[in-house]
Amino acid sequence: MAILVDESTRVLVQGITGSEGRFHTKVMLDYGTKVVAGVTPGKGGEKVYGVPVYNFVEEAVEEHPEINSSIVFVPAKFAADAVFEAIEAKLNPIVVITEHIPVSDSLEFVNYARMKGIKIIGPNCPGAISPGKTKVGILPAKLFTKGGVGIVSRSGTLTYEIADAITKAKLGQSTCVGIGGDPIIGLDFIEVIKMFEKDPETKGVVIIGEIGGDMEEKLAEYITKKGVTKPVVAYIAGRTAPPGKRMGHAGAIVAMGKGSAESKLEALKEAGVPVAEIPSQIAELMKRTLTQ
Amino acid sequence: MAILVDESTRVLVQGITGSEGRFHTKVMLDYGTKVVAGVTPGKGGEKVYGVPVYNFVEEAVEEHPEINSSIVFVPAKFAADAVFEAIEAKLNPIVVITEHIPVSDSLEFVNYARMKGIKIIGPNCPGAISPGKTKVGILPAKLFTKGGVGIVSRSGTLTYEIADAITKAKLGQSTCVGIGGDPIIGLDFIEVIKMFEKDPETKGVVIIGEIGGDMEEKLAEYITKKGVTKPVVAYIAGRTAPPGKRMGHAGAIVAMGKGSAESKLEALKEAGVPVAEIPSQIAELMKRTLTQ
Amino acid sequence: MKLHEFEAKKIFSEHGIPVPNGKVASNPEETEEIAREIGKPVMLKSQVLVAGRGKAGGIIKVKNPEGAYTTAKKLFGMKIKGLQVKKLLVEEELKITKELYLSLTVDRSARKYVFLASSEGGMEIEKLAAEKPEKIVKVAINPLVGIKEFQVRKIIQRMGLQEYFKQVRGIIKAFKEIASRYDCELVESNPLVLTEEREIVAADARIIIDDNSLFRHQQFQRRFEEERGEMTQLELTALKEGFSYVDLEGSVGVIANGAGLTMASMDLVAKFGGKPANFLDIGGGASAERVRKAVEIQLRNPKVRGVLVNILGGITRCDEVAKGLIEALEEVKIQKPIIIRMQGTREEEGRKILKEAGISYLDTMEEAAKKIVEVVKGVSD
Amino acid sequence: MKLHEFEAKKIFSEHGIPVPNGKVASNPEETEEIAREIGKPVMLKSQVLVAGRGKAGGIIKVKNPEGAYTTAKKLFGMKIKGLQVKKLLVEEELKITKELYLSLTVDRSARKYVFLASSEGGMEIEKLAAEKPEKIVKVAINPLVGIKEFQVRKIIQRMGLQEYFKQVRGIIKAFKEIASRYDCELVESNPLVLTEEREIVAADARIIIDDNSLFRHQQFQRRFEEERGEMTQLELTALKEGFSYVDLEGSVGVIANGAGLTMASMDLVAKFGGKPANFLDIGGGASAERVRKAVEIQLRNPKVRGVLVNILGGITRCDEVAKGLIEALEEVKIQKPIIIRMQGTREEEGRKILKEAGISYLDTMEEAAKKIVEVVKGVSD
Repeated sequence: MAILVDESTRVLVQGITGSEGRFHTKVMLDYGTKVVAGVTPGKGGEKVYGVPVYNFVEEAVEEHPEINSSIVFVPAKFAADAVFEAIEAKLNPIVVITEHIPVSDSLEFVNYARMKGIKIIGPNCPGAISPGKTKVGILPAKLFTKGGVGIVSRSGTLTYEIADAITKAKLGQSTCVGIGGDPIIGLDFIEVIKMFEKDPETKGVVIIGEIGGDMEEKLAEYITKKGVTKPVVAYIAGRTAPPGKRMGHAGAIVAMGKGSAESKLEALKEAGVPVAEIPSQIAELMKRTLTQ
Repeated sequence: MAILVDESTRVLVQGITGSEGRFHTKVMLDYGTKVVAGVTPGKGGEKVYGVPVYNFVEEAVEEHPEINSSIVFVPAKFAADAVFEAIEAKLNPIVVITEHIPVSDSLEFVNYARMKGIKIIGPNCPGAISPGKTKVGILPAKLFTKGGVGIVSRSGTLTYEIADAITKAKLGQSTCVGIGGDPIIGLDFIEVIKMFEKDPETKGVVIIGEIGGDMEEKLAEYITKKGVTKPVVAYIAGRTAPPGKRMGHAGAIVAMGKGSAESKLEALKEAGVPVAEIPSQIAELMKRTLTQ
Repeated sequence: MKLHEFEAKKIFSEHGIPVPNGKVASNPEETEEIAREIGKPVMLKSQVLVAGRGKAGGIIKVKNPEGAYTTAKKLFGMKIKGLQVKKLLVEEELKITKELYLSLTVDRSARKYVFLASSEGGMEIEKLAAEKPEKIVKVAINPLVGIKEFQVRKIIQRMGLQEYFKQVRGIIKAFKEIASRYDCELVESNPLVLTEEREIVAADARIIIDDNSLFRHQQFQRRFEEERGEMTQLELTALKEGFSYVDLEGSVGVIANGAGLTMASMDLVAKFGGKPANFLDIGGGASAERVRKAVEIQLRNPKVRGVLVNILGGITRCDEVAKGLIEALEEVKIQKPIIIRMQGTREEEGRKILKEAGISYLDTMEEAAKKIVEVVKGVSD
Repeated sequence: MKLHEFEAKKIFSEHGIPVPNGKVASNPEETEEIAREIGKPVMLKSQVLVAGRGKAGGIIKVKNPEGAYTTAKKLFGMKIKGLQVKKLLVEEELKITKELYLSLTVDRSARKYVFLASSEGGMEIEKLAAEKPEKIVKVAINPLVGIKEFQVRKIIQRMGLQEYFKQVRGIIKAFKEIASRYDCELVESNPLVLTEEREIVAADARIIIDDNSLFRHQQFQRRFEEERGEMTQLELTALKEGFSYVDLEGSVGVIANGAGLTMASMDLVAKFGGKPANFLDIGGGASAERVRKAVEIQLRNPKVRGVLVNILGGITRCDEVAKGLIEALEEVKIQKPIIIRMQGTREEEGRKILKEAGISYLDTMEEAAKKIVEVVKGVSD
């Protein structure tokens, strides 16, 4: 099992001939990810580490009908178009690594994909890994091991930090999803936690939130109202961030009185979710909950 | 059972204070349809045959949460907006009686509704009736009786003609759906026939097609490829229509070499669907097929 | 509503699509003058809203202004498929390297806009689709998201115009903008051409506006009401009364309520060996007054030798229909056989009215259609 | 990117939204002249990109041109929240009957645009939302379908402006158009006012453009790079190097890779009793050169008494980080304590480099944060 990506995932790399696309194609192949084809307009016919490159997603999918998901490294200016192309080809999920995509673009393709039942991971995200199965993303695989903890996070490196601790605590991960640091992203905490609930491999879930928006508050509300059977622990970054400033991520901003760390901490605590004070506590908290 | 509309249907009438809306509200109420509320902007607070009128769909649905479907009599200029309002309120199905809606408007709301999983019947249609249960439309109820024949049609009066014959043949109808005479409509033959396939009350299906478009050809292809377990008989109007002319319905036109009656007749016959030469044969054909 | 070529080209030009240098002339003198202005061989293109005007001799190339005058004189005297030539589009002759095809229309079953494009243009798209379907690329455009860059790329690649990417991209985008702005059923250039000067030019231009959207396009609505392209005088009269009406070749006038029922009535007439003279749909809930007008239109039509009236009353009331019928017969005083089938709402009342007036009626549409064919045959034999 | 009020009002006006009669002045003389032109009492509004400029004394009403001169002289000498007043917007004083609120922004969790409107304006929307949430109407707009008429009606009804339907409808539509055209995160008028002359006027105007969309808005992109509103000099320098950087109040410089990790490092410093001086995210895959620059920025900042470097190498390589660190220390020659935590890709190589240079490092971010707080406390005590 695992969620979103697993051994059945066959990947198309959009923007495969760019430096990031090329580099991570290699890294994903090395990990064992089934990277089947790539797309860069005008570069059709080339190969990247043996992976054939096409001009159009449609062409790639015609040649390789087994392709069922995409990872997008296309520069921000052209990324939305690439995502639409993947949506039209019904690839699912579509992992959008690209940072700095205009919000108006994301609003369009995220709404379109959601109405069509296609899952977008990102934009501005590290992707997803199901250790031992596949990786569709840029997460450093060696920090992850197969196990029972599902991680869903708005952050990149902080996720690796916590995943590493979970690996060291010998819990391992079922799937780790970076949902992205932008204000408008395809998947939210509630949707991912619902998937983890249904996944038999996942025994507990780690939420890594940060300031900005109200996704953590919405999750807390969901947990209170609908309940979650698996243990959930959380960490929220940005307690000391001043209002009105973007903290690295476009989405990490306390604006118009919304999105402060306190609000999120309070909401999660009220929903009965243990919140770690420091990142290293997460692994310990999870271990304790799982062995109770 | 029945399809699309049945005893659980609770209807909102949009454009209830117009002459058509008012008249058919009365006729539907007389038939036993559960018309719960109506909407006309600026007429909130009035009543039409005892049915309360609201300014907004949202208001009506807040006051009467049991409302689950809508019928739209709003004039063409404003009809698209009314349909969007019904879609946002998640009413399903939405029956659009209005004729002369611009195609560009229909394209928008039909695509939006379809992506949201909401069924639009019409535009430019007589609606649907499940005899003995409910009627959400303008079909003359006395020609219909409860029975086993499902009818799906692009026409209005021609449908009544055939339904009447089926009634007189003591077969009766499970549900009769007029899907509309416009080039762009919400539901097509294939979608409706799939519903009839699943409906235990429906024993056989009558298709009433006409010139224009390729919905009949698509249905024939579907029947050939996927098969249909229940007997299907068809009638196609417009064999003598000249190309390039609209025959009453905006959608009844042979254009750019497409949509002729011959093409449809041939396709249906190849798919093994008996096609009546004259409307009165339909009832007979159906009776024969059902008693075989 | 079909626009004239010169109107479509004006819109094309306003949206940045290159069109041939040219002007519209209303008489031979103007034609000569424009040809002189252009100063090279020109094409004279009759502005009539029918297909195949080229084959019908409506498009002629002339070498000089004098030739333009003489040829224009002939063209202005011509009728093409029954329509008088009132305007000529006088255009420079293009030096064409390649003819291509590009259109934007509505795909009914996909419920999307669709671009059709081909590296081969000039012939009818229906013919091309039948003979070389592999030469046509079809790109569906979701009306909620518009055209995307990858779709533009695909169209251009399949037209073989990568070398002219920017120009063709501009034209594709302009097509979409024109379609949105004017609620078009069709925006087409056939052929779109590549010239020796390596320019992409819309040698022909067609635009069809959705009639139902004309309330948003007042400039065309007025024109639409004045001049309705291919319509005959009878069609115009019927339309003014608000009927759906189409002229046909035969001798049996057909009146019914509802498009499907009217078509079926027409088909039945043919089935029993007759020929429908027209299609007249009185719509739902017609009053006696409207029925009277419909019957009058039929009776006054010299081609009509007999009338079939087929009413299935739902919203339409049979008594109103009967009243209208009798009024029409009294008023027009033209004796032609009328066969009536009437059923449904207020059937009894309607039949009573007819009976009192000594008019007979039948129960089914099949009987009625058979009967009118017999009667009309009797009349003509 | 925040636009100045006068820029936002120009855009409002270009989209048909009524704004007060007024002009921008760059000095007291111009201010006086504009006040004379307007010929009645005017408002002098300091054009600085900070919230609360009214309360800070940046908006003053004056009765006549002479008063305008004197007051402008004071205002041009002022700093509001650290920002010099360089421009004044001189506007006619409106006779206000009612203050209202209208904005269009992005609803993150709904993933839609959202109109917020209220029949009560003038106060901060956050405050209104907290105190009288029932007074605010929220209408979500799907980006694929745009705003629909029923939504316009709802907003107007809830603002209590049915009497002014056409005007307000125009303003609502214009907000949507502005947002689409300029990729806005916020289009706001607070207050939007009803005047004694029964006109609806945008007394204030705010526009925030999405920074990531600036490549489509060259006229603002240039401005954005020149003048960054509320940013401090250090923030500007760091941004020029392409770092995510935010100035804070404390004394511990924080460098990490990745926004989440940097925030967590900052939070840990606070958790152990220290105060972060800033947030500096070097991003993924930083080269030695970039690390050097990041460390330099920290060392040259007089507020910084010690630096925490927290690297978890994924794409980022620890050896590059180590090299950059050493280069910076050699170059800057400012002695400040630096505590390093480094783990991940090429960890061994990186640690070796540090060891050879005699620089110590720790294994976990918690240890490192604790240590830097202790060290900085030692320095200051």
